Amino acid sequence: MAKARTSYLRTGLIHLALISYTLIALFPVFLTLVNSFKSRNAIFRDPMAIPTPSTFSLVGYETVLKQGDFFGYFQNSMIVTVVSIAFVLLFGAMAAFALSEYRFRGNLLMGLYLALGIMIPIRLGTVAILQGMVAAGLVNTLTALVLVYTAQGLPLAIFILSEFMRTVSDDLKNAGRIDGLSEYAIFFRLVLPLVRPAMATVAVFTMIPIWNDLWFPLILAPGEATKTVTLGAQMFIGQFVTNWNAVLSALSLAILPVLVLYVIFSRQLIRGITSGAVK
Amino acid sequence: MGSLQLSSIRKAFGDHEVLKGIDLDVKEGEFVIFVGPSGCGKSTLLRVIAGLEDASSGSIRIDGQEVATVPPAKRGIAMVFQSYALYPHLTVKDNMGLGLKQAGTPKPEIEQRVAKASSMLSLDPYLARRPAELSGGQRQRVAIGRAIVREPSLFLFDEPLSNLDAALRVQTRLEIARLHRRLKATMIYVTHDQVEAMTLADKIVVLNAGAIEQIGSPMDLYNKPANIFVAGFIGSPQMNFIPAEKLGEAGAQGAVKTIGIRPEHIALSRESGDWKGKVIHAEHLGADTILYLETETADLVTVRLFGEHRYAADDIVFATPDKASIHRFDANDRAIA
Amino acid sequence: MGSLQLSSIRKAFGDHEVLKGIDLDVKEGEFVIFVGPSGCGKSTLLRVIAGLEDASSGSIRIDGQEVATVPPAKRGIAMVFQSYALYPHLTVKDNMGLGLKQAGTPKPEIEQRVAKASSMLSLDPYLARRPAELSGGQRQRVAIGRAIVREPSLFLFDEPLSNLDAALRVQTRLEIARLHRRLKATMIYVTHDQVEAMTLADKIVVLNAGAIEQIGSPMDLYNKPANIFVAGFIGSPQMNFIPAEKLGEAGAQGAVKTIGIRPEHIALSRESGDWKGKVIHAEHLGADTILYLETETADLVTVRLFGEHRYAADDIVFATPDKASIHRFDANDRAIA
Amino acid sequence: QDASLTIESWRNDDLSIWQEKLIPAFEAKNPGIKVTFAPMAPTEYNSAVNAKLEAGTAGDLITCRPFDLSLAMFQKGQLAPLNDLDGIKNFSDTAKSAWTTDDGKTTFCVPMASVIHGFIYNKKAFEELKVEVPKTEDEFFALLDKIKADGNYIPLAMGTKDQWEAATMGYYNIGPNDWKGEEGRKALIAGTQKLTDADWVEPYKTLAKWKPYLGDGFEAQTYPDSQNLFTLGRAAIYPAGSWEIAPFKAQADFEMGAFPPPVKKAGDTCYISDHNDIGIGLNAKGKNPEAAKKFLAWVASPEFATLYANSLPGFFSLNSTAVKMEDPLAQEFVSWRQNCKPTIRPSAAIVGRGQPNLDLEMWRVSANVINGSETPEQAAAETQKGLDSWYKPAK
Amino acid sequence: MSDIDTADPEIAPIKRPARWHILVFLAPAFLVYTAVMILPLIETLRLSLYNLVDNQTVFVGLSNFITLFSDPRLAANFWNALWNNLIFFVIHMLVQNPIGVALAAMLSVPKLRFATFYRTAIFVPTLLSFVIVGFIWKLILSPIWGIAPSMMDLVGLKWAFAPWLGRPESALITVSLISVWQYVGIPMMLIYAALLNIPEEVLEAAECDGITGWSQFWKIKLPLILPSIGIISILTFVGNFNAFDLVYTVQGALAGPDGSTDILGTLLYRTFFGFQNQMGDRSMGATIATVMFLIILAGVSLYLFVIQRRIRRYQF
Ligand SMILES: Nc1ncnc2c1ncn2[C@@H]1O[C@H](COP(=O)(O)OP(=O)(O)OP(=O)(O)O)[C@@H](O)[C@H]1O
Ligand SMILES: Nc1ncnc2c1ncn2[C@@H]1O[C@H](COP(=O)(O)OP(=O)(O)OP(=O)(O)O)[C@@H](O)[C@H]1O
Ligand SMILES: [Mg+2]
Ligand SMILES: [Mg+2]
Repeated sequence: MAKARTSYLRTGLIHLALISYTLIALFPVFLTLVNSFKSRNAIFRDPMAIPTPSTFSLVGYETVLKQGDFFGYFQNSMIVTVVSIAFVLLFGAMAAFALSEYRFRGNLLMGLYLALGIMIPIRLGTVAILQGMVAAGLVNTLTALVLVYTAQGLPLAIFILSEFMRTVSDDLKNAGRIDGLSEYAIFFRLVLPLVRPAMATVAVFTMIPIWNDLWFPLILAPGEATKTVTLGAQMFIGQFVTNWNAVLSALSLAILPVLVLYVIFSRQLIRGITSGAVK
Repeated sequence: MGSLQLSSIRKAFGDHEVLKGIDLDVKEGEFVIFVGPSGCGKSTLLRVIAGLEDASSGSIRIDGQEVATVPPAKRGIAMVFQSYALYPHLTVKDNMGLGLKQAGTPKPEIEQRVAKASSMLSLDPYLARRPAELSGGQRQRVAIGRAIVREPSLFLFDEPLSNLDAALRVQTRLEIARLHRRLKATMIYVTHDQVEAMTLADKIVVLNAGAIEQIGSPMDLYNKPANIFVAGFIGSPQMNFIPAEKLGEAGAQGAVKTIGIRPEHIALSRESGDWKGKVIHAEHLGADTILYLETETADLVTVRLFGEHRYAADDIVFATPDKASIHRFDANDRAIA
Repeated sequence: MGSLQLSSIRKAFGDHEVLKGIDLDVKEGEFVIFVGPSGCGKSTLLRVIAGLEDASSGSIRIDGQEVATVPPAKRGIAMVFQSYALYPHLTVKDNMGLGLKQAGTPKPEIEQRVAKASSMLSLDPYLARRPAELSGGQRQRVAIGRAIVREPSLFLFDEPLSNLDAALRVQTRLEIARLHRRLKATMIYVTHDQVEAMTLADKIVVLNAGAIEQIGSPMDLYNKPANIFVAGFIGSPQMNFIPAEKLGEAGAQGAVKTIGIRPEHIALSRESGDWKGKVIHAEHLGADTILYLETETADLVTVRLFGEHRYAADDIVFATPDKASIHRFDANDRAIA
Repeated sequence: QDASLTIESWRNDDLSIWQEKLIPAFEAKNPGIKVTFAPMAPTEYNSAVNAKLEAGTAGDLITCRPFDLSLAMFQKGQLAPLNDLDGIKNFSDTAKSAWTTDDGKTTFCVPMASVIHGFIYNKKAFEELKVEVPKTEDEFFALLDKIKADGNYIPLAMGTKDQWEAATMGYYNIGPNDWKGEEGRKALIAGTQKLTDADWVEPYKTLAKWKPYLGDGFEAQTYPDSQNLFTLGRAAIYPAGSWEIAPFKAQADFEMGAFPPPVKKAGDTCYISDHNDIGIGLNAKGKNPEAAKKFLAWVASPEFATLYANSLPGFFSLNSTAVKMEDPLAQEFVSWRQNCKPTIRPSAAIVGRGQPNLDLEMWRVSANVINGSETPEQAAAETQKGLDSWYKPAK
Repeated sequence: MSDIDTADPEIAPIKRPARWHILVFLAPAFLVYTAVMILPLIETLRLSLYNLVDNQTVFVGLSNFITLFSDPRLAANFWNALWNNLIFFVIHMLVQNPIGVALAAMLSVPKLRFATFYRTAIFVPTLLSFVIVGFIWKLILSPIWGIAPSMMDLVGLKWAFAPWLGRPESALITVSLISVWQYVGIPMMLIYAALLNIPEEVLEAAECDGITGWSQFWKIKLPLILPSIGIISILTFVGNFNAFDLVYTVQGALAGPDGSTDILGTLLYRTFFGFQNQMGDRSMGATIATVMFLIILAGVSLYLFVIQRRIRRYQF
């Protein structure tokens, strides 16, 4: 922004604060990455050291890549995550729009009903879910996971999105109505693009628990063909011995795709600014 | 297509009544202009007609059909919002084309209609920009363009030209007049600009505090205002009002309480005239000169002269009202014919 | 307090140059009005002066001091935005008082100043409302109120009256003039309203496409426009421009390429005159009558007559320009003295 | 026809052994049966398998935790009885006790392995310090003092953060000497002894004395930390379970030895904790019961015992047929069976099936005792109180 | 759901035609959510009214609840977990949310360089799996491997180091702070998105009014993002009272030392799914889950029906 509106001191302080926090945020991550390239002894002898030729070791990564079809797992995780996010965003935004835009009897109750899901961990319903999936013949399919994650992500998505949709100007939606846009068109063409920052945020929030979830893949789709990365990585967590090299490597690898997804989504967030509302 | 009947429309926000029973009959193809002080309910009335706001009571008929339950999109209207309400995420072109696209108009036709509107509104260089990158006047033109590309049978304009410069305003005004003639569409138009109101309207509706004061053709309102409010509201500078008793003989006719005389109906002379006064302020507009006089008989009087005149503050002058142009009002502020 | 010097201010958005080297000198206490076509850069220039936008190059001095790196808050300015930019979460009263509160003004004084501004702008009934519950004109008045309560030494007004009705506009205009006199503050004011420009300004700056066309007092601009652009821009209806060669003797003087004559400087008669023509459109405004003539010698000519006249379309009339009021322009569109 | 079997297990650690050694050996003999070993993280195992069993998607073969957890599965009809399985007679009653109903009539899992507690030490360190393996408690503490005085090694590698170390490697490890193994355990079940009796409090008192010999910040020391401290050569003695043998061998670059829990006085009978730990059972609703039974019969065979015990030194076969083990450290552990009386963990059977869970209570209080936040008497009283709240010993 | 296509009579006296679109907008979410989430959960919560007697599930009414609150051990565990959970929540509200808001406010400073980098970096912890977070923080805070002690040594604070995770006094705070570290990204993102929504011109008006920097934040931005602050508070509340994984990975299922980090989530999981040799007790688990659900529901209802209605929203 304008030179006139930024003071070097203030900008300096802001950078200082942000850099400090970035260090706090990244240091442990840095440790994880660094150690994933070291031999086990080196990890525990001097966890802070950068890998040297003598301590450098790819044994973790080798183990990971050797053990099972890791790229297949990636693919599964990716499919499940992306498809679930898509459904959560679409269905969630639709429901949020209905709740925030229209006044109808039971609106508040419907809102509360749709929010119940964030109050009880879905894990508790495992047995019934599994039985349902068995009945539907969906065990060991990615569809089962997508369904569960969609249901799991919806309450939060609706909760957040409806709040943001309330800030979309009525005049704008009205202009659309006068332009002959149907309610659907208003939703898809006007409201959705305008709440893009919120959609990106929701996408990110939805993505994390899905990507990192271990439980439902274990229960619903443990088969080799449907294994996800996290499930694949946890096979290195043993009863008495944990193969930390492999766990660190697998999970370091698993950060990458989420990071990419995150960057993609947060781009959307930025694009949201450039179309800031007018008047 | 495009006739409109309002009967006893009322609208309240909470317990604040904004429209207090509006009855209005707009014929097909008529150009009706709403004027009235800020906050009198003009925008609200437009919004009620558009279906964006539910009237608290009363009925609205478009083409003879009750539309209370018809959604805005189905009322066959186009509206220009006072706040523009442009789609911030769409380019100027898409802002204008969205309605057509939605209606399934073929692409080439959309292109062509948008192109026509944009050249008419001098928006060609901005077609690819988003609203945030436009100046106030440009935004306003986009809002007008969005309404006119759809060529519906009923247009609602809420102060569409308020941010335009004089030249563009004249030009756009003429375009709107031409559009009106060409489409034979009914137009309802809110404005604060007297020239717009006088030149465009078939019928002017003067609103005050949520009620209609008078409906009439521009010249009717100018020449035969129904009451002091309308007399004062139409015409700029405002009509001079003088308590009848002050004028003695001239005003002493029966029920007459107030005498009104427009600034342009007063002749001025340095030598002699009815009212002697002192110039307290002079505005030189080039084409006109407006003088504010302190007179003995009639208090403060505004006089409008054609062209440039050398009067200056503190000059002593004589003002003579044109007898034929005097308006008379009774104790209820009503005009006496 | 409140003098302003701009020298060669340039501003580009991307590679679109919006201000192309603006030089301007505003003395303490002056009332300067920017006029110019929509999109010519008026708002941008105000924003640059306010410090909301950085100039790409050039220098801005307020009270002789370079302010390029001074934040808006420290420039001692108040600004009225074209889009109002009210704080949506605050009541009208708090919208107006927030700046004072921030500056640590004692409460009773805030109360009093806000009360004064609000009564001056007829906002009293709305003090407890929030912007969303106001009409367009009410919002605009709040925006003005917010600026004036702070009584800074430099005011920036961006079309502050565009949404007000005629009466309120006159009233607010007078209030602003009074404020100007009382505070001796410098005011920079953007408007599209010729009357405002002519009555308020000490100095009018005519902008066109990011450059200054002419700076001068209102009557200077009206009587001695520097070029065709200014001549055409100031005055409504626009000046008539007639190619010199069409007029033969009258125009055949040396370098004269174009002849300009204002509509109000043409006399009309049914019997005889210089140019014979046919009325193609007549606008009856009550106080004025505007006629559009198709003449043989001078093409389309606009004539403005004082008061009501019975001319109607297709009447044959004779127009006679007032020789003394003729403007002459050379091949570069510059006025010839 | 082809049948494919899935083994549900918590033994992620053993994945490669199953894939590379055990399964090929079985499949070579049983063409047409394909076996998949599907381990998961041990913390998830119980709940995941339960859910799957209930919904009917669990594998044919279920790895059995010892005692009550599996018993509950059997009682719910999720595990099939295996009394008539070929080879089940290869196991002694003691071996089967962890997977047999209380009345001793029905066995529902094939025992696979047991684990023995003791102490593993760093031979190099002992040589450096010129110390001997302790026989009695006094010697043990003298030894710890000496190591501590030397300062080069942490005397004992154990932390209390994960709690179970404190109980499993501490209380269960040294306790049998005090409560006299099975004798005390059975008396507890019978109600003739209480956890507040001196025999049961004594081990806590001993544990409380360990504190000074643990590493700095042992309160936050996790189990892997302890393992690493020892294998990286920073600690001299590791209170261990025999399962550590294989990983320690892989990780430590020094020689290791082992000694059983020292007795109070020279000449006392020694007791060791020799705990049945892993079995394998048949999913009662499995899809290929025949093939699965074949597999179980093979698991019960001496062939499997040898293969398994040698691939996983430290998991000792429960098969009656003696198994020849190659690993010296494993042999060392197993050799204690000859002089000392084995016993299982006191909290495992019968007294471990109520709420609060005695095992978890013992974890907690053992950690507290070492941390010093509870006295041995308080610890014992708490556990007894918990037990009393639900356990009414048959008279 | 049949009532949703009629307008509220108070608002529109005129009978509108059925608004089917509302149904269409709600249906997909409603169906998936009900079928996959609500029904299974109801099925589970129902268990709280049943108990296992001789391997038979029998209806026992509210007796499980009575047991939960009357059994001294269960009740003690429950109150301990609830209390710890409150502390956990308070720490998040006092540390996580203010930091998140502050970070968002700084990041939204216009034209800040490297803003994308900062934002991504600060969000990375949130992307990590619990396994890593647990491992790495245990490693860092471990007195044995020396990362924290030696780093504190650098700033002369070594004396202040203690095995925090192992001490009952400090373990809960430490775990809470780790959780804060992991989750700061969430309030940050939400607030950031909300800040982007504020029209530039309003902020410019504030600049001119002399309301800059901090006071601009307090007086203009904060009131305008209040609904989002409400959301993050309620999300924090819900998230904290459901939290489980982090404690589980850092402190184990027993949430030691001596139950000092036991929160409702860990208590529930231990009870419901069992742990080690303790068998899962579905009925008691469901009972605890129901109580938790009621606590959270009370909080959310308070928010929805009281707070959310008081918070004003502004359209931009
Ligand atoms: N953010 C922006 N990005 C790109 N172009 C811009 C931006 N803001 C303004 N412009 C362009 O700069 C030019 C000048 O804009 P400005 O707002 O100064 O015009 P103006 O003279 O105030 O017009 P009006 O009278 O219509 O308000 C316009 O052509 C406009 O489209
Ligand atoms: N949402 C609302 N809540 C409460 N009062 C409102 C609301 N909208 C408008 N009003 C009030 O209703 C009255 C009429 O508003 P309206 O916008 O129709 O005025 P207007 O005639 O268009 O004025 P202007 O010429 O200033 O635009 C105003 O006094 C306004 O304050
Ligand atoms: Mg209005
Ligand atoms: Mg502008």
